[in-house]
Amino acid sequence: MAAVASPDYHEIDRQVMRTLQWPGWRYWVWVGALFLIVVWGALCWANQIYRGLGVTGLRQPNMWAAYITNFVFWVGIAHSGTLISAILYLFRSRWRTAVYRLAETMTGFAVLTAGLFPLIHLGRVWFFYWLLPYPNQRWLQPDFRSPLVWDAFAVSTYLTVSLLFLFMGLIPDVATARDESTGIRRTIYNMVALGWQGSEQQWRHFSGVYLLLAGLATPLVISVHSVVSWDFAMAQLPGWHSTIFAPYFVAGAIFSGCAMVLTLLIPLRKLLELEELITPWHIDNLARIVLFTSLIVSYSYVVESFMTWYSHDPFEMVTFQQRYFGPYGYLFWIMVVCNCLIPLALFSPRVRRNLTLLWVISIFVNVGMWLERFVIIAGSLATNFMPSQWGFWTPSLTEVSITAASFAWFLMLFSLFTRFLPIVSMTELKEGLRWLRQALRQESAEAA
Amino acid sequence: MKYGAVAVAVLILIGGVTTALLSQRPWLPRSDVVQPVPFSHRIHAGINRIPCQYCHEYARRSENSGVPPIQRCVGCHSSMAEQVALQAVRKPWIDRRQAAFEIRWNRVYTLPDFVRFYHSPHIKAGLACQRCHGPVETMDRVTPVFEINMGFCLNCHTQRHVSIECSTCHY
Amino acid sequence: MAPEVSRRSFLKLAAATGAAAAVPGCKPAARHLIPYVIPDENVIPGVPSFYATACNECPAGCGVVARVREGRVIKLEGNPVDPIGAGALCARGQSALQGLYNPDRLQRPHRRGADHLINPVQWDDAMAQLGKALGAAGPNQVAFIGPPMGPAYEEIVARWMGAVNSRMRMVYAPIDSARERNLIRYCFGQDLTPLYRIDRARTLLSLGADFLETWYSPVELARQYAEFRIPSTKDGEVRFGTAYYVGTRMSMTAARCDQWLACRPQHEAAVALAMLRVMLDHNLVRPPQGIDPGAVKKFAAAYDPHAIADQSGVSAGMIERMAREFAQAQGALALAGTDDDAAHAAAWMLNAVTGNIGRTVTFAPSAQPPAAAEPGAVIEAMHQGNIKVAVIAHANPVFSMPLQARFAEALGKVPLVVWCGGVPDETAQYAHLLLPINHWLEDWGDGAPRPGISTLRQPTMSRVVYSRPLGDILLESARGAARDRAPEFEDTQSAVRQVWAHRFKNQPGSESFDDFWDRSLRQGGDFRQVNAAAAALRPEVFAKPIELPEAADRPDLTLAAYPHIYLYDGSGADKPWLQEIPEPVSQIVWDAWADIHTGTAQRLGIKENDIVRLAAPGGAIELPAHISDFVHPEVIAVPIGQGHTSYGRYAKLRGANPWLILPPGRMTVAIKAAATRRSRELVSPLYSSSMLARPIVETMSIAEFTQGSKPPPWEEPYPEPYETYPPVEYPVHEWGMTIDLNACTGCGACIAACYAENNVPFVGKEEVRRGHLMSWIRLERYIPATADAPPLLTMPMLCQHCSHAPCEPVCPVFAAVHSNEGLNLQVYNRCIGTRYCENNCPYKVRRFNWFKPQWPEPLNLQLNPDVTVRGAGVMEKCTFCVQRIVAAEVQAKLEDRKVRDGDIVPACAQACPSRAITFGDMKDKHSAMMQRRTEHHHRAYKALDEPLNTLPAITYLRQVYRPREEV
Amino acid sequence: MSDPVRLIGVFAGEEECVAAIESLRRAGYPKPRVFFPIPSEKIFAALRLPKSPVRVWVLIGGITGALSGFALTIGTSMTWPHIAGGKPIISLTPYIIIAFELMILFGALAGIAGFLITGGLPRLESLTGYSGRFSDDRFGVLITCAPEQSTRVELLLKDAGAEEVQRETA
Repeated sequence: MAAVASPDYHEIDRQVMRTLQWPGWRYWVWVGALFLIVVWGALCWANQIYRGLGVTGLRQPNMWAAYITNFVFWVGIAHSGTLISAILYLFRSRWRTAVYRLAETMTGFAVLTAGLFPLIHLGRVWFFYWLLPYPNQRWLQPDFRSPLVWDAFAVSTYLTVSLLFLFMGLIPDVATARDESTGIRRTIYNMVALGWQGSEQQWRHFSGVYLLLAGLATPLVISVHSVVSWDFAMAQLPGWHSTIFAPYFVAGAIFSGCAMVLTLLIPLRKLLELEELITPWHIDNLARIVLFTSLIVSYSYVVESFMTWYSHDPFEMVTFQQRYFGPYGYLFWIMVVCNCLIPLALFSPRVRRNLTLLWVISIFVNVGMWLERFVIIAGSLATNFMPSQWGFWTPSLTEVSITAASFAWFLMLFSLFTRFLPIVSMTELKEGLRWLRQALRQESAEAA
Repeated sequence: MKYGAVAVAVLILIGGVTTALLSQRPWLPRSDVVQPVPFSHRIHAGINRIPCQYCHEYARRSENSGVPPIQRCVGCHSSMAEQVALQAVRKPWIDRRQAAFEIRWNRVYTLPDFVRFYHSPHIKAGLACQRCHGPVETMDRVTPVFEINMGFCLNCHTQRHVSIECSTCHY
Repeated sequence: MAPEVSRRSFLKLAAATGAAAAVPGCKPAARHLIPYVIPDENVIPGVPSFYATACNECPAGCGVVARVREGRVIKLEGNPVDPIGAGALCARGQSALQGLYNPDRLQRPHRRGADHLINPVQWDDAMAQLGKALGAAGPNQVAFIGPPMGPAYEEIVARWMGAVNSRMRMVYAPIDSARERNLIRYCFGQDLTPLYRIDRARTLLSLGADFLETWYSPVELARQYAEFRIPSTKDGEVRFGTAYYVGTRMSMTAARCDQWLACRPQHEAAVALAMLRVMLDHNLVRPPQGIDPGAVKKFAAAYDPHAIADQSGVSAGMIERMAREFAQAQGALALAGTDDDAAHAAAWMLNAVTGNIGRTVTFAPSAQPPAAAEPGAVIEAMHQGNIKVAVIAHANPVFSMPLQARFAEALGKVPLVVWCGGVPDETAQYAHLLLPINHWLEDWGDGAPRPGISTLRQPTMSRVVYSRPLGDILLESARGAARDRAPEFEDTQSAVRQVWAHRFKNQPGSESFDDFWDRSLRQGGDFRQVNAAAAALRPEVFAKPIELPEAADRPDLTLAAYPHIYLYDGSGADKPWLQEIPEPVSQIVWDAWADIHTGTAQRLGIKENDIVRLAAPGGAIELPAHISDFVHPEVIAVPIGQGHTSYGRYAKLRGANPWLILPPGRMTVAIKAAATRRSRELVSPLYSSSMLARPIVETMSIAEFTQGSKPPPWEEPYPEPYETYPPVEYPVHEWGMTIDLNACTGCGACIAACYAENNVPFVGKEEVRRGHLMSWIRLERYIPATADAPPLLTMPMLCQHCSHAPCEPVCPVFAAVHSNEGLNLQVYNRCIGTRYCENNCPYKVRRFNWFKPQWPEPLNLQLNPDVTVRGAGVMEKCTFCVQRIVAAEVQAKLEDRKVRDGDIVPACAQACPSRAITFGDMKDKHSAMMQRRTEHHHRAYKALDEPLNTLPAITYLRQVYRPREEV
Repeated sequence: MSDPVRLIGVFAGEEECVAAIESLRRAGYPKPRVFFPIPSEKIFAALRLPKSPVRVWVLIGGITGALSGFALTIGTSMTWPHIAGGKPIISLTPYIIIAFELMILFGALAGIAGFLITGGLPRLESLTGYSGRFSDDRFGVLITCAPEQSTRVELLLKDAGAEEVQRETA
């Protein structure tokens, strides 16, 4: 490893630009394989539309299961991106610069993936636009009292704003890439960068709007996952109807999102040889967030259970008893292990510095957070008010395929991004060069 | 720029096809309907002033207005052997085997399966047939005048303070 | 005015004129309008016509009104004029439509070729073959096998038998009342028809009689039972009938009684006789005139309650308690329904000794049964090869006769077997000539279910397949066989009319026959009061002791077969509604099972769904085990009705057929049971049998009822709901429903009616297993947690039409929305299928269309054109039959009046045999529905309303019960 | 009078660039055009640039969004009042959520629009004096002056620390 303890602006550019070289065959095999999985998922969806939702494992009373779990999971994944890019930007956090682009990209694609699931789960997807207000001869508009309409507004706003935010940040970087490229690439990059040239007027408006977008994205991100949680909290189903859902879901979202950033970042750093730009210091900071949010999430589990016990509501009591010890009980305990126990290892600095271990932990957290949503959504539905109508969902091939395809779709988009657009923000790294140098010095000192 | 032109052309094409398909909305009254018998409402209802319900006799009693039975035609056209145009009516009258010479009128007005429409209360309310069907008495070939969609129904129901509950029409 | 069949055939094509032709999914609406040549002045397209006729699905023979739209029957309802059904119709009656439109009905005559396959033939050929064979047959070489078919048809058959010079008429119905008739003859010395009046009794004892399901006349008895069981307070005295069920398994009927007393098989009689002894020992009764107390005492002395308690399993204390209550009640009634003669005799003794003959049961002289040969003799003649032609109609003896009777073998020796029926069944497999005959809804006919009641059947629509009336086949074949002796009837219609004309001659009155005929057609029959016949128990009955089973002869395990409430004798198995409605007690669909007691199952090492082999001397059957405590430990109970090897796609290859291994004429047999290593999942749409102490099915002990209050079910009652918003105002109507859980028997007639009325699709066993059952109304069934509770908790659960409907505000597109008449609407065409509404529905009554619904042709002809057929991807649920509400409102508008109470009757309320469901306007305090709520306000509650404040429009009336005391 | 001359001073760092701007200003030259690879508050300060007007765009967008959110929800509810779950026809609480989301959406869109319009983006041709280096690691200060002043300006730039000064005729 070529230890450059003190990279300069050009070195940063050089290292990042290296990732934009035309990828090799391994990359295309990877992307091609992902694409095939996406095509398979699309076929499954087409079959589901043609034949009806009966091809899924959905049943009375599990009207929602894997699809909505995937939706909440992906929306949650998205949140850490906005946290890192917008909230930490507002806090002027020093370590965000190296990872924020990756996190933000993840946000954009995760929302894109999440946004598919409300459509996939619809019985009559061809009428999805009835969820949105538009003038029509029927005089009919959506019911703005319905949490699903809030969802439609929140998620589409979130998708728009996070993509705009991602795009804004990209402009100066793509301009850099343009200036390093020739031919058609140069033309395309120039179009993407809108002809950006970094004059003082451009920078002035850029800085102004970037700050304001960060300011807008911060309440937005909190509102979006709150709205998503209200899909459940607004229902009176035991296990759903709870006032703590909004903060609990937001914390869980950041928890799973940061874990997903780690999942993506650790191999990517290696594959794209970005070790000098994304240092263990950055990763350590991410791991701390994972740990912190894990504690919040664990606390939420305790509070949720405590409130149930304290209220002595007979319906809630049964639902929670079933959640722990019912047919889905094993999923709950796997979730507790993944979300509450395993992340405790992050208290150890050595674990936080051990990238392999960290990566494995992040996978566990991802699994755990998927299960958390599943346990809440399907588990609560399964143990509803009518004991005669209880029922337990089991996945069908369609649902497994579409879930797998959603991961493939996300990874495919993400992989394409990494090799055609700068996955690390050169501009911001340059801006925070001081801190990067400090981190590198610290690392080489530790290594020594 | 060449690519741009192609892209614009493709977009226009897609847009055009979509519009064309949507404009075919099969659930709407059709204006291109040609009937097997050259029956003229203008002559019957207009010139001869035959009341609508003389032929569409079920309108005041049923959800359907009904198409007149052949007996009703024959009632007036007692000697029709010489008229070429009336052969289609005469044949089923003479040969009453089912389906032998049945007249297959083409529907002009159709409603989707999920819309329930009763003619009877509308007649009871004193609405003229023309309110929805247009001045049929001036038409040789019936073509729809109004696009009978939900907004059309709602307009009239609201003006007349009739229920616009969903269950009035959909169940 | 009697409609003529020929004229109605014009209507067949007119279906297209229905503006709202109900075609599923996205098929384009009918494109053409085809005019009538000559309009039928009785038919207005778009307006239903009603034809009265009589049900033929079981011997009870309830009156039926067929609702006909554009020439096809779309719904059967009870005939309110008919004294038996009194306007109600059970699930089996409702489902007759699916027999009419069954996709597997034989389409045209078929002949079996040399290759054993059947090929279509022309009617003329088939009739010629039959006529020739009949002509060639010698005296007594022609057999006719079929159930009793009503006076007119019996007359046709008798004359046909005369024409072919044979006396081999075998009257055969798998479930008949022969034992009842014989025992009445034995006890009373004459042929009498009993008329039970449960409503006049205060104590009821059933010795294995499932009178709410399949015994005698279930609709009528359910109506009486509701009257008997609905508690009332009059002059400070609480009236609430006491009912005991002594039997080997807890049937649905047993579950509606105060107690089910598990009794060792064949010991029901012993229990009844022990009760008799207790009554006499304690001088609880004074036998009425004509019965010598001494003789009775002497007779009863042999039945020691304690000894019998040991043998039967019913405790002596319980016997004594029942005896006291039975003897002291102002009106008591004992019913026997087992295959044990002794039980029937014992029941009559109890009724007679307590003086209840003439009070809770009266008699009328029986009509002359049709002249018939001994079944055994006919079978023997077939075995001997003495029968050359056998005509089998409306019967499936190959399926329902025991293997021991060797019927199939005998049938194989008949050179020409002519099968006449609808869906080819097991018997049709042995037929050489298969003739499709008209369904009873397509045919003329009549019935005399009991003295004074003559029902008249008329065709309600033109035929669905190329079938002919059975009568026409018989008459024509007789003409072909013997021109000289041919009956003078022209066809079935004139035969019925002549038979009725003949009977009319003997009746007093000034009416002309034409008027009488028209009136009978309009009413669906001729109903008259008949004077009760005097009947007294023969003294000889007490002279001969009734033998009780010896303990030594007692088998380890007994198979007790019972007719499935829906499949009956097996004839219901081809109807998907009957297969799909869960059996009320087990809640199992589309299958047969073996009810095994928990302890027995443990002993045999059997788990739920394990296939058990039940071996009897006559053969063996294999069935999955259903383990419960609802059966006596020494009994394995098996429903009759499944196990068809033929009989259409819906019946074929499901479960096993216990008829085959039963001894002739019996419903029980000693068996050996063994586990096999295989299993098959029994499918039920029900997950938990425990109510978890939730306020769903609420009950009230008789003590609480007497006090007029009930403590809340919660330890700490929920606070009064705090209303954030002002209540919704309903300007004109606010529709609501009252359901009396004391009246509800759980019979499922409402479910079948709902399937028929609302185009609810059936989905099949696999889809039910996958949680995709579509029925809009279901029976909640819970096993109570405490011994102090009714044996089984049941309630019909349907959309509650909550005023604070949780489903509505979560729908993003207003597909679930409230009407200003208090209805919770589901707008199918607006629904995009988020399914959020069902998630938020505490009652879980919404159903999602997982697939596009399928009705194989011609089942789709039954679809109600007034109800949209829902496509895949939309939610649906009970609408309170909004199509009937709108129709009534339109009708009221046309007549310039307001909607009156009673104008609107939803299908479930219409069908309910026990009249448990009442519908009406909650804003009209005088409506029958509100009256019922007011009258029974102590019992009124709304399901789950207290914890959730959903304000349902359905008020249930709590089930009052007598605590089961350990005696 | 001869053609004016464009001088582009290339700097390696932010401080030098700021120093050059400051000295140009002190010398009374008009504001130069500056190209730089990172957003720099110091350069904005040196150029005495006012705050970007996009703030106003965002504010107006946000207010419009919130108002249209309420207008949409209340308006559509009143067009056809449907009863749902016994809730009031105009349920303000949930409408706040819609208004909030629309406020964010409109604010963000207006901000981007403001950025594009005020920043003159997208632009097709290059700004005068731009060079690829300025998006990499160099800072550029472009000043147009009369030929006779060019030597002085060049010196001034060099003094501030310019690595090189390019000179071209406008």
